[in-house]
Amino acid sequence: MIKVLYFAWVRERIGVSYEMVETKSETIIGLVDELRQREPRYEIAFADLSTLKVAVNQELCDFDTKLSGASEIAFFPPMTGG
Amino acid sequence: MIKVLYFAWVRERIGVSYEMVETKSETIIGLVDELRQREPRYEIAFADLSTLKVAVNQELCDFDTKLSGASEIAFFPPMTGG
Amino acid sequence: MRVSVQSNDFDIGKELEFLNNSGRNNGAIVSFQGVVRNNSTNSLLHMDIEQYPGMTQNAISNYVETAMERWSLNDALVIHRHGKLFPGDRIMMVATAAMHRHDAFQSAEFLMDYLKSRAPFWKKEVTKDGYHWVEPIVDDEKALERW
Amino acid sequence: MRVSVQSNDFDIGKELEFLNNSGRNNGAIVSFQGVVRNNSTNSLLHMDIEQYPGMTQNAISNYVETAMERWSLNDALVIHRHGKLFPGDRIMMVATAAMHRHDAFQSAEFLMDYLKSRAPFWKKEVTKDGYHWVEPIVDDEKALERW
Repeated sequence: MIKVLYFAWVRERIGVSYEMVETKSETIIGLVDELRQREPRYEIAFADLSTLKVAVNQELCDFDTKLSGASEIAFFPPMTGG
Repeated sequence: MIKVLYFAWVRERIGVSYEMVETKSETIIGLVDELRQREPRYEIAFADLSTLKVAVNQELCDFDTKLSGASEIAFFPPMTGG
Repeated sequence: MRVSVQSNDFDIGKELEFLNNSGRNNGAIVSFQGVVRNNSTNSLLHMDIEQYPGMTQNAISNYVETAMERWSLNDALVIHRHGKLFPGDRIMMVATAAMHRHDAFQSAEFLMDYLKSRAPFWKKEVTKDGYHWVEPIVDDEKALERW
Repeated sequence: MRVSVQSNDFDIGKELEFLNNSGRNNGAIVSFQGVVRNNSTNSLLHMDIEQYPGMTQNAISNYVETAMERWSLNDALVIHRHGKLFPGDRIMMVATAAMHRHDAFQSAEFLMDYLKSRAPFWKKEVTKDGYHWVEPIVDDEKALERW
């Protein structure tokens, strides 16, 4: 089980701020494809990955990063801090 | 009569912070040459013009600037503000 | 160094005083203060700043450590607020203390560029007609290229 | 804009508060604070800062006006002290307020570079063995070339 978090409009489109996910995927992009096939709200949230960022264990990474060792994954739009 | 001011080590070498000077020179460099011939303390203060700056009427300028219209001239080393 | 992610306001004067009195031979202290601007139609009611709580503190600390390694700094400070903020409110501050001004300026700009695009905060602008998430600015992403 | 040449200390927190509350739509406020550093042998008793009283205010005002024309600034402030200052004392501050951080940072750096080499101040360092006039730094003069 991996904890998956969503922030900003990703959280709004998916409707929860986090959830526990069981996955057989080996990479983040595989997990995204699994989620997309679950329900339309995921399909909508993950429609365009170029507008999204992802962090594994609270560190920014790429969508082709492997899931081994991942206990927490977060999806969110580009940051707008400062 | 022109008011001539000296700052920092120029003031210390010449021994006064300002004085009124009567000059026939047409340029600042001419005035400097006049002063140099007056007394050794001026010769020492003006020994190396590359280490000096000059302002006419409180604006920085070059040593070949004309004196017409000048009511106040100041000689000083490079500034070290900030 | 100190990094604080907080909802309450801060006193930039006290923070700068504290930084200057931290006992090093500071010659230059640079600060940046971000303030909530109104939008182009002056209709902003307030802003909501969302964060990723587990990640924010660590991510910012990493950028501050990078800055302290890359420039000759005596100390550095980042405070970033989250939650509901009104036009004119302080959002965040960065301060850097160094012997020389170049290090203080460069590191403060570096930290700002990274905080803008790499610290996990998201700004929502609320008006009477609804709200929208602030779009990232292309120039902010480009600004990272110079470091 | 405001330019003040003074012997007394200033409160950077109050100055930044005042700048931010000056009624414009500020998004970014950058400040620089110069502090009296000790010398390399830690023997500095105090510093004496001499100025050219008639010229200082006007010269600084001209540089501030140039900055306000060159960058998109809402406001700018320069305070520079003269007289006897001790290690750790604040010497001067620059603050710039703008909608965007790039303008605030660039103009503050510009003002600092000009204040260092073009504002009529001269620093004297006093130790128990005597005193010497601070030499201008070649890099400070070079720093002007980028503007």
